[in-house]
Amino acid sequence: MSNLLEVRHVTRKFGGLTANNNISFSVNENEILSVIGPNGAGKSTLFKMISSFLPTSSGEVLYRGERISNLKPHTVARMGVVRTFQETTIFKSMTVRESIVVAQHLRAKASLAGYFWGTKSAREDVESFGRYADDLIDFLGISAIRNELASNLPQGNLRALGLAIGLATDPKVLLLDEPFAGMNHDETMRMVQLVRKVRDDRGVTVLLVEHDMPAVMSISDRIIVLNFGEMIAEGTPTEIQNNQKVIEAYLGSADDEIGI
Amino acid sequence: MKRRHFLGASLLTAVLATTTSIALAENPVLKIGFVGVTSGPAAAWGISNQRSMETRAEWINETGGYTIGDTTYDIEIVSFDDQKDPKRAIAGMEKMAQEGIHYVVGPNVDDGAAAVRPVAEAKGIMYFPYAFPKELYTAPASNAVLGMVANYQSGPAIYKHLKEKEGVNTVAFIAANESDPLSQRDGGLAAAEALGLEVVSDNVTYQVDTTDFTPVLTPVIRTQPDLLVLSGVSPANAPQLIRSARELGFQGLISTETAQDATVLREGAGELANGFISVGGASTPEIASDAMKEFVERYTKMFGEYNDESNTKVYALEYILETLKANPSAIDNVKEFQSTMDTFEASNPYMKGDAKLRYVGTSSFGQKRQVAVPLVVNVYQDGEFKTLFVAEVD
Amino acid sequence: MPRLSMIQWTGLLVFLIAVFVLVPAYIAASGRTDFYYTLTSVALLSIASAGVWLTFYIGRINIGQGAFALIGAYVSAILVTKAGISFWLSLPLAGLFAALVSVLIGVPILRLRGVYFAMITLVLTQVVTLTALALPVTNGAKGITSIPLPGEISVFGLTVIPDFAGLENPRLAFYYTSCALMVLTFAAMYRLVNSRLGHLCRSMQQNEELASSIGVNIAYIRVIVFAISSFLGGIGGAMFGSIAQSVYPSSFQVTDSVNFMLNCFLGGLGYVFGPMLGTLVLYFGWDLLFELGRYQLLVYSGLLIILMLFLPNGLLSLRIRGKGVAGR
Amino acid sequence: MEQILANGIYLGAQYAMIALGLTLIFALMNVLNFAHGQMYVLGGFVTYTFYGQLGWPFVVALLASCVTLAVLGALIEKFLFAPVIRRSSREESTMLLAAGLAFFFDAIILLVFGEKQRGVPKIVNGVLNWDFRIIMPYDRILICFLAILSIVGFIVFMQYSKTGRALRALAQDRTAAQLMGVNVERYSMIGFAIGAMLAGLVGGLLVTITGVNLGMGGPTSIKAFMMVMIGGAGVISGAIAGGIILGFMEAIGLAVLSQYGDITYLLIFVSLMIFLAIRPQGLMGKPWG
Repeated sequence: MSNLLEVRHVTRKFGGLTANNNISFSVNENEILSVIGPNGAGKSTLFKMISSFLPTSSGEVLYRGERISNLKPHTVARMGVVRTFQETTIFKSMTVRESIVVAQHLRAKASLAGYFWGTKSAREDVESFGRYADDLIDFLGISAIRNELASNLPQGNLRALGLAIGLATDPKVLLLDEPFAGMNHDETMRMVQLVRKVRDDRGVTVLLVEHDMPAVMSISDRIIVLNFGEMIAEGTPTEIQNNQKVIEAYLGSADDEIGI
Repeated sequence: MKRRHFLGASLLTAVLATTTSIALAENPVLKIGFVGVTSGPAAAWGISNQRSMETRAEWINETGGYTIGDTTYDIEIVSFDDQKDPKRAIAGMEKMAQEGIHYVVGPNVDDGAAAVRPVAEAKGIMYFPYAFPKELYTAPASNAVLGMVANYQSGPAIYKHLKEKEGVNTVAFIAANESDPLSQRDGGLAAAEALGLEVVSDNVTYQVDTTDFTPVLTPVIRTQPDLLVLSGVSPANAPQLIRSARELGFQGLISTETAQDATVLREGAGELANGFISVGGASTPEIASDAMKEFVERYTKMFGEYNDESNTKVYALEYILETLKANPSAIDNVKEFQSTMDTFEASNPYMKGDAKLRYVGTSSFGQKRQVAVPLVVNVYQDGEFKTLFVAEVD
Repeated sequence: MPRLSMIQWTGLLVFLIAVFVLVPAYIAASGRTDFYYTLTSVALLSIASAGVWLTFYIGRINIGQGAFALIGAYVSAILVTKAGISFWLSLPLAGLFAALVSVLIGVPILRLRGVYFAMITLVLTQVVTLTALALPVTNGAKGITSIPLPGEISVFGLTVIPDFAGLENPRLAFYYTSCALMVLTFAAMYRLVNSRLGHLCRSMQQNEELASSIGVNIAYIRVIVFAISSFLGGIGGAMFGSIAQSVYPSSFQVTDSVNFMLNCFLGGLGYVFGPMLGTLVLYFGWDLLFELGRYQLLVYSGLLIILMLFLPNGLLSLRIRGKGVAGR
Repeated sequence: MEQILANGIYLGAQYAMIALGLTLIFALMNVLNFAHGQMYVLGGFVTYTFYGQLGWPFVVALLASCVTLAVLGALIEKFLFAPVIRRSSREESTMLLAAGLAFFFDAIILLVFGEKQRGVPKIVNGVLNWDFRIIMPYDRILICFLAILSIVGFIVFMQYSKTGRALRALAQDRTAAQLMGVNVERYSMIGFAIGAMLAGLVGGLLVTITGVNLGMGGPTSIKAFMMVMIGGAGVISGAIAGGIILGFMEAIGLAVLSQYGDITYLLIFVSLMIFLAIRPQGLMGKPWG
């Protein structure tokens, strides 16, 4: 187990408001790590900084010792750190399979001009994209919606599509943004299985932001807790459940946030 | 649903098409073209053109047609709206060639006139643009005939008159930031300098769409010129420029070398426009013949309101027809027309006295490629133009 | 990489025959030679519109194509008249120069989306017009006139393209040239849209954030696409300059930029061939309504509104869904 | 200096009014109304007809302009924009419709009112001349005052009336407004009518000074777009700020750069482009509208 991803003293300010203050933690290879916290704790901001969708105000994020913060999202993705979005962020008028084919951009060997002229490597790429997309669809068990337009999919499937798009890039680290939000118990359990499978079968390290406590507790190897932009706890699910600071933080917030 | 609408539209189209081209009397038809701008911001230029042609054509047809050689023709005006777009102007000229037309009035602006030149020369069309670039009329260009007096011809005459009679010593120019006005400014500038006038301001320009001229004019007025020249000013901008200048306390003279409309000046600037000097055709009572009066009357009856700009623009059609009358073989041969131009002379029906229609331009272009519109310099006074002086161009 | 189906091959063949054989034959038979210029215009304007369509394809409303057309027209005119180089060489150079300018401008402005991008491109058209008026090399307000017609190209003494000035009917030559350029443009567009770049454009059009999360360098692709778009604008403008044999600051204006955009809307933003059809209908429609005289604009705009009301997704949306050319 | 200030305020006030209507329509329906300038021209011609031709009192003519445009705006929204927005897959399609409308209005104006520049008698005579430091005709001062008054009236209306609040809710978030029980269709129509009415009002006001002609529409629309962009699309205060800024830019630019005449506007446009490239949402707009 080595340090794959390292968050070092990361701070983000919006005007006078501090969304993240001096956050430091690391993610081990092949681990499932969750970031939790009440609404407005700064989870999303942290996520955006790790994937370089947002620059840090100070501090840095390292991946295998290389800085990945304050770059461009596509550069970070190229290095193998890929984020997913909540369900509204999809390619609306593409089918599931088309979306997955497009998402394999990083696996392409031919140049853009090569595709235009239809070179040999471009043709091979296209073929391999198709094969890989079909594999992925089978792997995720979503062959029933293979040719559905994304905009026609129900919520649960959208989450699977988001995961598929993320996986299509061949990531080393996958950042999942609230993968269980709005799901019922059965759907959540299926998704939990799927995320585990992604980690186990594909060796992807998973970092996720989530509200759903039971799911987080059952899936995570370790948990990071944020409150008001500060990191207040870090540990295994059991440690977190018994952490006095965490309980206080959650008790101080709205009822629906309490899931412990 | 869709189909029904389309049917409705095409039905409307058909009806309109038939009503606009009501069959004329049994005379053969001679088509004369017009390619110019009749919609959009500069519509006033082209519409005064088109309407004067239509008025004259209907007048001719009503009185039995126009006899050229042994044949009496009815005159039909074929108009094409180029939307002040040189690309459309080319299409318009092609359309004219298609209709078998050899004589076209227009376009109204420099870029359009330059763009149609290749078509006109290839298809044997004589055209009468209202654009001033000299290369349009100088050899090897052969088919364009300037339809009015260019500002580099009228400018010197006006400035000279004002210098001698009104004691003008300093002059300021202002122009819209557009091809035609800027070129006219440069022409006027050269003329003023040649006369020994002191030019105190010549680089202030305004956007064509300006609605408030006070900030534009302030620095110009500060130079206190004796004469303020509105180079190539459009009829829409003229009253506002005059009004702003006067309101800023400008006491000197204001002039332009383009044709204006008295009603527009009255409505837009009221008595502030008094003393404004512009160039016109021949509608001032001092020189307008009965034919001109009848023309104005007919125009007003047809279109509800006369446009003084048409004074100048009535001439092009008259020149075409008179020249054809002088040499009937030119009717479908512009080479004949061109050779007739050198010697052509007829009496000018629109002016009192013995004024002549003839082609000029030798000194400006080296060949006769300009109609001899009388250079009538008007001064606006209380809702109408009065003749300041009349001159000729050679 | 889609192969063309039998039906598509047939369609292409019919189109080529129509453009290069039937139309000239019809014109020769009917004597409507004015159609040459009108159709040449349609071809050239549709090339420029195709560029605009491409920027729509990455989700940008482009009202600045007139600027690049004007740049192209000037570059070609200046090269031909002042440097004395062949028009045929100046044509690609005009496109390349327009593309170069678009890269310089595109880097900062392509981050903008929606109406913001639309507005900045609208202003761009005016900037280029005013620059052309102010610069000495463009000859300011007086424009560049008397541009010679395209000369001949010969390879090993064999004339590939004849000297236009020596031709009996340069209009026909311009028609063939423009149509050939149009066919090339749209073939390339079709290919591009159905290749990986096209797929990436589509992904960006639908969601730029997601596209960048899967590793697409969206800034790069935006600039590439904008450059291609402006290249096409420059080519169209240069050809027009050569036909009119003159270029003025007003040769392409804001109105033209707006028209290019409207051509795309009318044809349909989801279809590669939309801009071609849109241009044909909008431009040719105006000419066909010429008979209406003073009612021309009224009927034209009325029809436009009715079309929009019933086919808001463009003329090509009449086609059966799913068979759209761009592969909706 | 004082003159520049006075010119700036006068220009700014009239520009702000033009931009207000445009931004309101944009905020409510995300429609970039290309026909806004034509609506303004139409307003001018209505006032011209009633005040200049028929000799009615100016205020009545001005009201007639407002009513005509409001009714027209409501009809256009209900029968044209609303159905097209419903049926179209991309909302930019309304741009074609708006452009078609602009052409259509141009055609109507040409057929009905003719091609000439029109003007009306001055409403007040005389020129204020403060020691040659500020020269400003009284009618401009009056119109400027009326314009500011209308802007204030509009803001008060949007802040405190029930309709105004509903419109603001709608502008902020269509779906949320619908959930809150705002009748979205009805208020879209009202909003469009008010936007058109503002165009008619400013057209009627300005006809007394600048006159009116059919060519003013397109350029006016473009200027209004620019102001809206400076301030931030769809933001009322932004439109006012944008109008005033553009007014001052013109007043200052023309005064300072007059000897370089040809490039004043070039500079204004270029600086506008640079400004937008750096701050795309304008002064007060939400990022990405």
